[in-house]
Amino acid sequence: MRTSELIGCQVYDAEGQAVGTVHDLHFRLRVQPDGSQVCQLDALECGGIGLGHRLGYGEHAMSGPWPFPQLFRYLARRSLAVPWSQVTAVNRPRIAVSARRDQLRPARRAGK
Amino acid sequence: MTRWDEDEFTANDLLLDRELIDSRGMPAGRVDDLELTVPGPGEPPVLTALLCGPTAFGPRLGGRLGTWWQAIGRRLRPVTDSYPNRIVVELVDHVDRLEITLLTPRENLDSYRFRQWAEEKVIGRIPGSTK
Amino acid sequence: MKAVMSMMLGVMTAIGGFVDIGNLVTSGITGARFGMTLTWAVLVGTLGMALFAEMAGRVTAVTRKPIFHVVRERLGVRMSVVNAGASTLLNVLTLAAELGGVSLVLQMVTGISYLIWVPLAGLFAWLVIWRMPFGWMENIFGLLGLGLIVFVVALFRLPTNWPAMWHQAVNPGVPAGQPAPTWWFYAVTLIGACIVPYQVIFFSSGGREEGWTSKSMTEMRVNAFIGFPLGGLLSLAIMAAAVPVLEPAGIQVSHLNQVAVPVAAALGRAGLAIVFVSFFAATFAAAAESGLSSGYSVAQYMGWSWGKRHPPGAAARFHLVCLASVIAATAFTLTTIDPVTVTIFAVVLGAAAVPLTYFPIVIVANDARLMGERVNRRWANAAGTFFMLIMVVVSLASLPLLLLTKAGQ
Amino acid sequence: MVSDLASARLAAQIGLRGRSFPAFTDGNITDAENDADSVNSTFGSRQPPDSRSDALRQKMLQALSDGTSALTDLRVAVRMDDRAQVRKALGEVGKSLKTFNDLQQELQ
Repeated sequence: MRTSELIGCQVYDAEGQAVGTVHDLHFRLRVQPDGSQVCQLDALECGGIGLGHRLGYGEHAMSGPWPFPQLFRYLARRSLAVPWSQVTAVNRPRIAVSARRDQLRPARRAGK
Repeated sequence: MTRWDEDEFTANDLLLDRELIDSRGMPAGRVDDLELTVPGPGEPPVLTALLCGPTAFGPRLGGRLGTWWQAIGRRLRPVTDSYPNRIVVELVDHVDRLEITLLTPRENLDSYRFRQWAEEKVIGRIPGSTK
Repeated sequence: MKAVMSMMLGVMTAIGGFVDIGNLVTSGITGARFGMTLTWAVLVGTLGMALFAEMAGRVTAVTRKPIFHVVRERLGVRMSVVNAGASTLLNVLTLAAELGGVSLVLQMVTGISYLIWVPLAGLFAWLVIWRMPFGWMENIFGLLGLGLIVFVVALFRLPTNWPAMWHQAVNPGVPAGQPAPTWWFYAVTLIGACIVPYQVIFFSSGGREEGWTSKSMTEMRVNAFIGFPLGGLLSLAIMAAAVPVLEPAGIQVSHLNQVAVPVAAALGRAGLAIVFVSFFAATFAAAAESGLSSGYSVAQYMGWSWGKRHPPGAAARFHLVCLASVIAATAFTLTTIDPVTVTIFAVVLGAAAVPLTYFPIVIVANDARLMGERVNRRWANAAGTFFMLIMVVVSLASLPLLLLTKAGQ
Repeated sequence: MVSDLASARLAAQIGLRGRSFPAFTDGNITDAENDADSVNSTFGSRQPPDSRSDALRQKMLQALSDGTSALTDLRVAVRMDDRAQVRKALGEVGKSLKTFNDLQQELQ
């Protein structure tokens, strides 16, 4: 599987409601029982517009210049994180998840 | 083992479109796509390789330009296999916010046909190309 | 002592390198037609260039990433293909204008048609790209370009009406009898001639070629904040020299050699000879730089090895792009299309394209995780945002004005 | 056209005073001549709307063709490096400039 097969897909929740478009993939490093390390796909970040995140405005390390932080944080406010464990089917361009839209957390960085 | 500067990150933050630097400090391409593999049933996919070259770049670009690029890339491949150049994660030395360094010189990677063609057929034939 | 000398050299080459065919043509035209009423446009353009270059240079020095690395990493593969493509086409158009300029200078000197010189100019520009060490290229042509100071000298020998020119400069407005859209159009061309995308691409990629690090910050800032504004002053001198000589006679500049006439009137053959050398150096250096910049943009976007610090064989695809650009630009200039017209189009389209590269640089300069303590300070952001608003307005106005005024007729 | 005539005149005057190189003077005058020539042919191909403007057009055409030939004379004289001829041609260019200035006032 490649990232290009996931990024850009439409995500639909358990009730068939659209959650958003996948704009980024969230990874986490895990140490295996045998001591080796893997880089695991943790969640899909979905939302209307991924540009703000792309430019780095999801995080608070980005401070200026006016009006970009405000603008992009506003655009990214609906970004949601879909945990991979809740993904039930990937059929590009559709991804189905088992959770309901209102059960999903906001994408990690927007809230931090 | 690969050294990661962060243990939680996103593809756009650290991986996609980053520059690859080989063990001698030479640019070795950009990360055009990532290869994820599901290790076993029910387990989440893990990163197994960085993908480079036109057949990885084309689909990411999308649209007609992407298809076109991919088609050229396929023509330039030595074999009919259209799978992009893979750099397995084991070859990655260090990943930080600036760049990705590799454990091997770029000559050991699957070479790009276009680079070879440019080196051997065009630039290499002009006097003074090797200083 | 050595450090001071090298800094002086840097400033002098930055001054000489600032002026290219765009500045020569637009300053000459506007001085003869509008007096000093467009001084503000050169000031805006020069300050913008200094800010933009400083930011790009700082990002490159700290992150070791020149401009198109930053563009692709920040904007992603899809959005940045537009930037890289547009910038490369623009570089080729600029290269065509510069090659036309080099050839026109040779025509001025020899009287032999510029078309004969175009292929030779292309060939030599390519040879410089191919073999000449980076530092030589910058220093030789930058220093020869400093000869443009004769325009300043000429101003003191001409019947210059300083108070009247000062009055025009500080009270800008459309001169009587001139159409307002045309005045605004030329304001855009002057801004575009000062902030040329290829110069920023070249400045930041050149920083990598010369191995800038965070320690090179002072040198880089001196170049951007002293060298470029002094270069802008030379542009103003070219504009001002046209005022006492060409404007009263009702001469409208439409050829490059008319720009040199005020110096001949003031200083005679010696002055004219210096003008020839400095025009040649300014346009020729710009030709090599814009050719290199095409290679820089494409290679950085694609992640190919690039630059003059490698032997050409080790950066083959980069040199292939440079070579293709030189060939395309030479062929374009050989179509006998008027180089002055090409120049006008190149600077206007360049002005329109500035936000494409400026925007990502501002963003990265604000990223504390990459920039550390070198992140944009408040003043840099205030100036940067203000300037971005100006460039967005310029960018939006440029194409309508180009069509409305039929390229400044 | 006024600009072309003035530009050529200025270049020739600077050349006469020995403050310029022959190729440079020649280049300036040749450019002016070429530009004047193209103004001439563009104007000649326009159709006048009525008879009053036709009279004006005739006058204009005459002035344009006089100006262009004055420029040609000037260029030839400069190329031959004949100072007396250059001065004479400069006189013609000056006259032509005056005609255009008068015409301009008439139009206003």
